[in-house]
Amino acid sequence: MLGKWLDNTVEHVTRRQARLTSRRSLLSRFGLLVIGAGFAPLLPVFRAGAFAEAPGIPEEGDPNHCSYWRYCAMDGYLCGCCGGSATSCPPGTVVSDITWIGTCRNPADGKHYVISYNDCCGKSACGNCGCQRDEGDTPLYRPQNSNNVNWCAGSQADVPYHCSLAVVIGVKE
Amino acid sequence: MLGKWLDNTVEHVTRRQARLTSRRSLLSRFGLLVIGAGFAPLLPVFRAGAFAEAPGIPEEGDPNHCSYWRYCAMDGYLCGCCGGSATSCPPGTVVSDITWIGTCRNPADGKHYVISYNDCCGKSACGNCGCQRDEGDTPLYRPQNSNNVNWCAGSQADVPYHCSLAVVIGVKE
Amino acid sequence: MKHLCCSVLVTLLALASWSHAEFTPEFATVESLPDQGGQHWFWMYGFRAPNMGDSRAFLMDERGRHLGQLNTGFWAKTVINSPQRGNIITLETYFSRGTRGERTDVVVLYDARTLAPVREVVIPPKRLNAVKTRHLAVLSEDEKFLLVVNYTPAQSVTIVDLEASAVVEEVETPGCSVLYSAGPRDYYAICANGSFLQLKIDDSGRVIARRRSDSLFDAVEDFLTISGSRIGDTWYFVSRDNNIYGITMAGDNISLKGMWPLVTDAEREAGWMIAGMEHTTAHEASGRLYVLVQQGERDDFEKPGSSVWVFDTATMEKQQEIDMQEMTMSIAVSQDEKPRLYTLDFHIPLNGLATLWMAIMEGEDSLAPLVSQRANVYDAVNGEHLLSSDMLPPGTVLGVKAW
Amino acid sequence: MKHLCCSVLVTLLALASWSHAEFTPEFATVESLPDQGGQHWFWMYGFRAPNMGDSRAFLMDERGRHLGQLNTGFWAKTVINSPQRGNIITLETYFSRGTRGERTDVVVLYDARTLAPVREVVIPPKRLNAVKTRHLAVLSEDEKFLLVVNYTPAQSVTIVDLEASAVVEEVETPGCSVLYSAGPRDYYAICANGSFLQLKIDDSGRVIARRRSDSLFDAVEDFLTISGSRIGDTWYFVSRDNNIYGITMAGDNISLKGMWPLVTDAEREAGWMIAGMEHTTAHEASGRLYVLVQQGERDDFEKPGSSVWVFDTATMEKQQEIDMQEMTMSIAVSQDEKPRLYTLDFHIPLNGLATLWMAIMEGEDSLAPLVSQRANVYDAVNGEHLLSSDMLPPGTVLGVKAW
Repeated sequence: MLGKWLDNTVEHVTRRQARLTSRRSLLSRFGLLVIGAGFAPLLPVFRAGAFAEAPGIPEEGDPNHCSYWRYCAMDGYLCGCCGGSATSCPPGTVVSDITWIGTCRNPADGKHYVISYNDCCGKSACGNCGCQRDEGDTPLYRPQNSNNVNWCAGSQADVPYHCSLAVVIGVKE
Repeated sequence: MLGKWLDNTVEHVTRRQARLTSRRSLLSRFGLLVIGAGFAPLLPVFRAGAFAEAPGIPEEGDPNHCSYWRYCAMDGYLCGCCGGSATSCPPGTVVSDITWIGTCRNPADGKHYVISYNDCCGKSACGNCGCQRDEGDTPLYRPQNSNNVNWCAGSQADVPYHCSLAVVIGVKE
Repeated sequence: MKHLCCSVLVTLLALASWSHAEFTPEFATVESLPDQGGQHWFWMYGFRAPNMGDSRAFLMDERGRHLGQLNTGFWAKTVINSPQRGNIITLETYFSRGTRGERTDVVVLYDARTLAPVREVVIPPKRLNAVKTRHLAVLSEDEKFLLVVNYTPAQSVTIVDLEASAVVEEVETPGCSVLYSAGPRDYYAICANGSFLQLKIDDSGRVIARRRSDSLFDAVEDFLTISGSRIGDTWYFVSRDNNIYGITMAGDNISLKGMWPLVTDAEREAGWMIAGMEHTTAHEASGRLYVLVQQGERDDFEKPGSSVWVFDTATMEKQQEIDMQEMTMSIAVSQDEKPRLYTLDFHIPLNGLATLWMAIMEGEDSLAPLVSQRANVYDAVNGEHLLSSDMLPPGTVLGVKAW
Repeated sequence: MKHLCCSVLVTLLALASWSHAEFTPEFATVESLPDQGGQHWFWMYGFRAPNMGDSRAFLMDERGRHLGQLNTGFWAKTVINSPQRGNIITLETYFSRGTRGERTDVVVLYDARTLAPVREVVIPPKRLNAVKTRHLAVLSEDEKFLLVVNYTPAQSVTIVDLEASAVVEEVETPGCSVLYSAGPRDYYAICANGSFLQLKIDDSGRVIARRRSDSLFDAVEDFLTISGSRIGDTWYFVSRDNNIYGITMAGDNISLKGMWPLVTDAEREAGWMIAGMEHTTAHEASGRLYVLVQQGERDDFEKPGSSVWVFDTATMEKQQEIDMQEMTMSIAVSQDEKPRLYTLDFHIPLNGLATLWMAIMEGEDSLAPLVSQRANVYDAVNGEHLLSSDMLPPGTVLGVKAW
């Protein structure tokens, strides 16, 4: 069943229930709006070379799409849509020194990897490819695993947040 | 005929020409986008008291809509949608001292009135009810009648532009 | 070189003198807010992602129309009404070059009638930049002190004396963050291990006691979210595992008043869970607690809510379910006798068939770039939907509160 | 109080050491731009209305994807490539409190490979804030001086020595504004009476001559728009009454080379007229002038264009009409041998039927809040549409230019 909000809208015109797509799927897609209603999604085109950083990690999926496996605890704009990649900051920004940590399952090998979600800092928020997923996210009083913190705090560039990376720093055997 | 841009879009789905609305009308509505794609239009509800300022001027139309007669040379956000009115700035802003001048015909009495488009300054751009109409607009090198200038320049608050008024300062007999 | 300026002024005067003898030229004026007089005004405010450098607070009137705005700098999250002072208080951050250069944090006091800034206090440039909007600063009950939560990433609290326009001191709060009031001079932060840290200040604003409580919740299996709401001396929280916690904070005393399930087993089975950002609010006089919920999956806890459930905190029984008209991120209730429930919502400015058509043909992702924001207002007693507000200019905000 | 910081770092190290022996952790890096090497990169830039305090310039690659961004402060309109310096030069304005407080105007030099600011020159806080984006500043051919157009509302020009990082002087230009280059040390402003004001500088940047020409166009009946494009020593303008003017500006000499109708009588009858904001661009080597046009009514001259007409400036004959894919506000052509035409467009992110349905059922006004912006790229020789770029984050910009 469509979400209540969509029902209400549709009802005004059709006065009937529509059964097209699951509410859960719909809401999960809207989660990414938290960090930017009206953000601009990019075409989901695979970027050659985007996986070059860690040849040991088998990869699948589009690193410029929120559904990519590394983004299971992502909350921000994907740097690959801002002039960088999943592991590199766009020109003119700096990498945040400390950040939040998540653990995501790689569908290509079934292993769980430890992901460091470093922010890129020093320019205003990119606004492209907003993505929010909250696996393992904790509240502000447990910041190490919280994606609600502006992790540019403490970086060389201070709090101006631009976009977020997903860097694999460990594997859980 | 719909504009070429709309044709192209529609063609992909329908492969036929649609004849619904005039291109001119469509483009004139899109003119207001210049000062804010994605701006938020308000409901066109008449504001009681909005006309109280000059009881001598017969009025008709909605002062919170771009089609209102006084806005014939408007380029900006209508202050009536920002906490002010067509002749009053929203709280916390200041009126620009000098500004551009237009001459608009009042449909209620057929007379032409001289309009001073004072800007309200000192807060960031309101973003509501963007409106661009260019009757009598001149280029930047003839600023007196140019709506392309940020008229907050020289105001007490300097260039931070918030919204624009349409104040009747004269009538042409 | 004033001659252009003067020539324009002369033109203005000339035009005015062309006028018909009986014509009276209008004059531009500046509004002040009308007497608030118990009207249901409310704020929508926040960082306006991705325009974080242009944070704003939008004041809306009883009919949901724009009354005015505050400009609150970079990644601003705090708007506090200070009725005794006649001020609105904000926390603002600026960089000398917008997004680079020297950082300055200020407490700004706005005149509550003119919405113009009247005074500011420069504070250490350390305030926490978070996605959430509440409990990042607390105004003392007498409106004399403002306590500001810092994160650099060292955790601390800055105490500001608003009368003296001066910083009193900065105290470390290692392992603890956000702040809740527990009386005139007592405040509690939540700590990572499930305990609370008390900060007690004296009448000069200095911290005279800093004590850590026992652990009051399971910080591993059932986190409290920070969106707490106060009724009397009890703060009500919800938890990640969908329980309601009542934690009494009264001066030096802090204790767990109780823990109740937010959802029944059947509701849990059906996927009912917490939702959104500021997902609790309370009406103190009636003792009613409002919680924003949704049907979702485990990690959806910050996704938009579809319903607000109302609990009587005397019995902890659910009294009411209010269906949301749109996708709700944050909720707030006014404290008067005919309270309003304000919801900060995502809104798709398409009609139903166009929405459906886009969702089917282009996929639901295609709707995301279309979404804007506005508030909806409900009768907080009977749940009736009263109105939808003006839309906001583009840029996501997450805060809503009553005047 | 660094212990949290350190504890996180320790955690990182601990996590890394959990790793499988053969696993190599990744490290976060920062991109530099690849060698430009003649690729068709382009900028979209401007004030991002209504987020004027968060002005930006977006650099796009050959495929229309984001390469990087500059943050350019309040109401920024100027982005200039300085290839000899290896810099991008912008004009930026800041207020000490975002939208209030002390104003500072700066010329900022960015490294053209890292897009990081490397140097700035503080200039008098007077630069013209206008809706248009071009001809508000000129870089001298040797890239030593930048001339900045001011408006306070007194009109003047500030001359900046980029090598010395210093302001040389400010000269009054009463009644005249915007600037066009006429050689290594000569510049012309347009004046309200249809004449031009020459500013001649010496090798230290000081103005050594300031002369006003005769009137070269009818400043009452047929204004030039300021969107001029240069081929050799001739600047081509279009006028409000839809004529093309060629004005030769070569050192001390300025003269009207010719005036030709932009539209035939039949085209005029059909409503063809100028459109958009930056509505001319030229490919110097081929002598082709591109003009953005639309079918509209008298006062529609800044409405979006639907076609670009290409004129051979040797014969002033129209060679080509390029239909626009979307609603175009500004155009720019690259100067290489296989030139691209970049168009800055409004884009409605709905499919055709949904657009149509909304237009019919809700009225065309209903589409306005949905509109976003992106570029389209055409082959500037044969007019073929090559690609649509990424969308921009919300906020209207009006400038487009080749790298």
